[in-house]
Amino acid sequence: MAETAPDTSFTNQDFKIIGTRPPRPDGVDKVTGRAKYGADAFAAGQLTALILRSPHAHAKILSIDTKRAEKLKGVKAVVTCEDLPDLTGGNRGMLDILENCMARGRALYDGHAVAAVAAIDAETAKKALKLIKVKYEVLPHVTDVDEAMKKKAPIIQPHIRTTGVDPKPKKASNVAARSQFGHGDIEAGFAAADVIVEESYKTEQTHQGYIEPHACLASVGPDGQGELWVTTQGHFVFRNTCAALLGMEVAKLKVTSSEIGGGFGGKTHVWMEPVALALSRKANRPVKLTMSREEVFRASGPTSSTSIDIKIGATRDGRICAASAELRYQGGAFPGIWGMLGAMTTWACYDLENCQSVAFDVLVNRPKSAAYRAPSAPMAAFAVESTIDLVAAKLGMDPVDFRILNAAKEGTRASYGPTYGPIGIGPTLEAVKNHPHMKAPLGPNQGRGMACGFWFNFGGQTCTDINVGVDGTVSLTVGTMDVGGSRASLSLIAAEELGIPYERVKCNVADTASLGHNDMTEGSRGTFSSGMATIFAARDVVKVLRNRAAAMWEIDVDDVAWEDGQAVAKGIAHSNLSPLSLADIARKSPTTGGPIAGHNETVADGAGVSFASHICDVEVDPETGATKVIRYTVVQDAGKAIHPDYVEGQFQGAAAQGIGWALNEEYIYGEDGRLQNPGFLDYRIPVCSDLPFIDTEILEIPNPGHPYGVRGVGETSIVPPLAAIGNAVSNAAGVRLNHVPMSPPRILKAINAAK
Amino acid sequence: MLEVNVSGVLRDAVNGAASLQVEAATIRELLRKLLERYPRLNDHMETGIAVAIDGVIYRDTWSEPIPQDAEVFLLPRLEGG
Amino acid sequence: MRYEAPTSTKVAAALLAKEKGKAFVLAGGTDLLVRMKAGMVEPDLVVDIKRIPATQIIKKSDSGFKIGAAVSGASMGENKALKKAWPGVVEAANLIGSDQVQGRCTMAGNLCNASPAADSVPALVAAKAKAAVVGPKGRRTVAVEDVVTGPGRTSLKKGEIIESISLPKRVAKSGDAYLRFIPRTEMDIAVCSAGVNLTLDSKGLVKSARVALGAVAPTVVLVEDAADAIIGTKLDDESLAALSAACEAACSPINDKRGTVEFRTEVAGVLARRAAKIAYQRAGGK
Amino acid sequence: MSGVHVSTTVNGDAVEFVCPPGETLLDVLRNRLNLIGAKEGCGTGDCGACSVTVDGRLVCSCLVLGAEVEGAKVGTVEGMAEGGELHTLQSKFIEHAALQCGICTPGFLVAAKALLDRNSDPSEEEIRYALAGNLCRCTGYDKIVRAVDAAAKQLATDATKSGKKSKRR
Repeated sequence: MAETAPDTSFTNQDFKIIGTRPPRPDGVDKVTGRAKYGADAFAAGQLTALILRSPHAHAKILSIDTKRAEKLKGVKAVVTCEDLPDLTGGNRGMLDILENCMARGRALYDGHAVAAVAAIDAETAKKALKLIKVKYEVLPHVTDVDEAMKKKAPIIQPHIRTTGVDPKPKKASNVAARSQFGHGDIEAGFAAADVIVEESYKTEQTHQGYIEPHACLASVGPDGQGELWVTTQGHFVFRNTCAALLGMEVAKLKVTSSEIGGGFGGKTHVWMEPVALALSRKANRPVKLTMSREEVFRASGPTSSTSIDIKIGATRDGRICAASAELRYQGGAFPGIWGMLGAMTTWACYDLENCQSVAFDVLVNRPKSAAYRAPSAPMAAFAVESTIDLVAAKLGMDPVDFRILNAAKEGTRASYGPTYGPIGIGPTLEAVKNHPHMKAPLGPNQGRGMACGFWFNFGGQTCTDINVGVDGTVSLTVGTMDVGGSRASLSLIAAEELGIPYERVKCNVADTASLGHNDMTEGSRGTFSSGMATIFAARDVVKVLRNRAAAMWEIDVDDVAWEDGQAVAKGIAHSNLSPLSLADIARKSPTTGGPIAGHNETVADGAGVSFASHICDVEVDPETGATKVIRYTVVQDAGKAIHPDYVEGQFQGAAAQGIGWALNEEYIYGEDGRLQNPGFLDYRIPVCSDLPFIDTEILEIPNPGHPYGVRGVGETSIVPPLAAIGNAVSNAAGVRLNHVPMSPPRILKAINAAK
Repeated sequence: MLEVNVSGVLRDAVNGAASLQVEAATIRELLRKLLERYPRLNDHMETGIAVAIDGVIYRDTWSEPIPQDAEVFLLPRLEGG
Repeated sequence: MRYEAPTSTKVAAALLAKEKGKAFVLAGGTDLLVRMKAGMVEPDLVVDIKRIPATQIIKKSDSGFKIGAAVSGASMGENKALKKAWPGVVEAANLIGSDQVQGRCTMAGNLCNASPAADSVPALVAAKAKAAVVGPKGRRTVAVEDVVTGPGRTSLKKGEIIESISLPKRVAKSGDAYLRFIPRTEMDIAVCSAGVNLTLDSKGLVKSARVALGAVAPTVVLVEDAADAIIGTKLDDESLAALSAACEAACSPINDKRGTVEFRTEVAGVLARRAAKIAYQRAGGK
Repeated sequence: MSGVHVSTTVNGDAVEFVCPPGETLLDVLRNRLNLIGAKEGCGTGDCGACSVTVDGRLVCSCLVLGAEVEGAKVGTVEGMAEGGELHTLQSKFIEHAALQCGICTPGFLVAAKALLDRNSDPSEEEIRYALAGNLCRCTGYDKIVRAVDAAAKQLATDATKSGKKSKRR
């Protein structure tokens, strides 16, 4: 252990290998089909589990008869909520998680789990599900966010009283919370405005759309010990949650994260793992539980659908003098913080004297909303950035210049409160302004749009080990799941710190029994926080290496320096001593004190904030409303790009998700409150032929809170595309769409209306 | 004496105050004193609370010292993707 | 469930005829297996017809082309003679699903699945294609438009199988084309579609035409008024507008997750016009 | 329910298995033959993660019954590398960072190989349409298209160098 706190100061050093693009350590496993994901584990004697789900959007569960299913040959366990008693001790948030995993007397959305079976094979489990008889009393339902706020709407959670309003309401409501952010004097601001634009927007619900469905293999014995193999963004958090919900001891539940086949926030929440553990406990056999794609759509967590009002006032000289927003976000059948997050991000790109955002978090009969990449920010940005273009047009200003004039900068008070340090919104806008893309000619029916986006970065609890092998190779053990190449980036950091080649480092993600707690890979924190812990662990190793070199040389450790990846003896007295490499020292480690290792346990606070600006060209078929993205450019601040390939990959992937959201993706509910498109056929994520190459420009405005200046890069670029495309469609087709997705029927309708 | 700005939903727990005066040298001391004064903050502490000191957001580093002239914001805990 | 893979159509028909439970024909399986996965169907018997030689061949003769019921979209795309004679039919078949689906899907399956949005059917109807049906009582030939009677329903009787689909002999100065609208560039089910097949006279005027629309009614609609609108013309703007109007008038679609009544109606007219132009050009019209 | 006995060839190896008549080839590969490279992303032929070849034709193995491959030649991602050497597509995917989470990668590789086997010099548009049946949610397809393009060029260069003998690398 380091006796003193590690040096967290930003050291703008000259890097040797940070910023290079070596092959990722898990590459060969993944191109040969060897890599093991959630559904790829098998245990001796494993059972196959299936979940019975509510066909109703809202219903009272009068009874569940499982007797016939239990008697079916080959069925080893059937569970309902009775097998998952409430052990949460009054913690409503935990109870919500439990109730979402398995309905407790009421079904709150189409797809809500009601019972589960484990059987010797899938066929038997399927038969058993059909033998479970559930009696429902169907209740009125509501799936639209605006409808759910109306006085006469069916109440989804009778215990909910709106927080954030005065006086505190006595009656139940679907509005879980009202939250407000902002500063200045809004009314005075609007009074001073020369132009005011007011618009209302709607965005439909989208899903993260990871290609790997949720899957786990659970095993619990009568001794209270258990193991869980699961696809997750945070196995340590899953362990704590599952242990608490099942009454297990944290240390006795070992959770191993499989390779993760995409998460984007959707795998930060438990959806079914406690059910698998309960089945395994009851059957005393390993249980494999895998969601079908349909279940993923119906019963994991998409992001909110929203309804947003925006009002912006500006003076003739192009300054925004007042900005206000009301945001209504649905969180599914349980209270969430999604509206609040939307409100915090609404005005974050701009330097505003008077701004306000008021958010309502609303319950509806839909699945529990989950985080989706920069959660809640894209919808708010769609509304704001569309309106910004309208204001610029009204002022007769270029939309980029207008944004540059109003952009937040170091010292700006953020709309969510604190004052910004060095930030990248201005530089991304300048880069957009000067980008060749902005000057490229456009053809008929083509239009160009741009938009900005903001997102926070997180730090959090992190723990990293480095162990030096006797041959001088280095094993780096981290606890943050690798969702997009972070093992390559972290290996680069370890190699940089230790002064050894990248190829000498192997990065592994440890299970929960092998390393201290790590928060999830969320909030763009993977490379930021594990990177920070890796730096400190490596510096811890260097301390040990210096000691061992001193022992080998039989000199005082103060006379040993670590320079360029080797121990150097200082002073004329030791000039006869040749430097020792890490490998030299490692080879002798058995006789100089045993294994060489370094550790770091930290709370990686000090995360920066992140900005991106995007440019987009579209072509709209005026006769069908079909929109094709023909060129796309992402400019984002990365702080410092550790492995530029994977930074670009994050930018491109986020932009593609935003494009899908903008144009075609949406949850479609029927009158009956049932999801009509729970599959990749009609939930239309972009396919390869839908997209152009997505050009990227990485800016590096160092984050002073990280030793290398790193900012999280994973999320921000999903924020601008909705508005960038909306603005481009507006310029191509002469119609502005205030409803996302801008699907062909909506665009054609707007074109016809404008005729 | 620190001036602590309170954001969004947290205001509900501090009787609607937009800012508070607190004598504290670290985040831990700040949160302890706020909790003594406003027990309803406990709900937020359970789910998580963040403190921004001069624009840098701290979620769990409760030992972080707070300069007396610092800009301090009490923020709700965020979730990311 | 039982799986059978007979080697003659007769045996296949007999197996289906005598099955007391639910029996299904398996050709490409790209619809059947999806429905089995979703639990929409639970077959007692599946009869795989791919081992029947007659279902696997594309045969060119004096009377036209015969395309076996198990011939995949990909195989059709690789047959140069067929592509040259009936480019519209082939492109319609090739629009069904991805390359992966193309490796399996068949026009006969597309027809028997009886979806109003089936891609190959409007092109087949426009082409005046016929299905060779084999059943316990022997063979019969059915016009393609008479096979489908409603969404998910066909006129095939118990034990009857489509063995092949025939396209008529191509006369000179003919062309066909098929267009569909989908929100993405690939992988979607048609929101609406149009197939046009026409023949020109020596002066380049449209001599005969067939226009068929998909996904705008319970079954594919053959729009005679639309054909009449372009017969005797060189597809001038006025006749094309009349064709679009006739198509719109023939639409009776539904609102669903894939499109609205208004959208389907309007775009069907647009697609028919565009398909007619392509067919005209392919027929050598200028 | 009685099983169907099937003799087939997978990646050049003779294989026999017994499966229920309704079981898909995907489940056979994964659960009976321990070939986990093909993934189930949807089970309905919409994502391509389960792509394999049957008698040289690219298919979704979730839309093929195990019983159907009697006497056929099945190819999976596990058969792409020969001995210790990766297929050019595999090495180009790594080199171009064409994968993030990697769940779709086996399907993309099998589909891309099917493309290059029939078209050794595809345009960007041809690559994009040939891979439209494979969903990727991480990359925006950018680096995947570049990797396939680079592999095609590399394969062409290698073919020129070694004459017409070696078709593969």
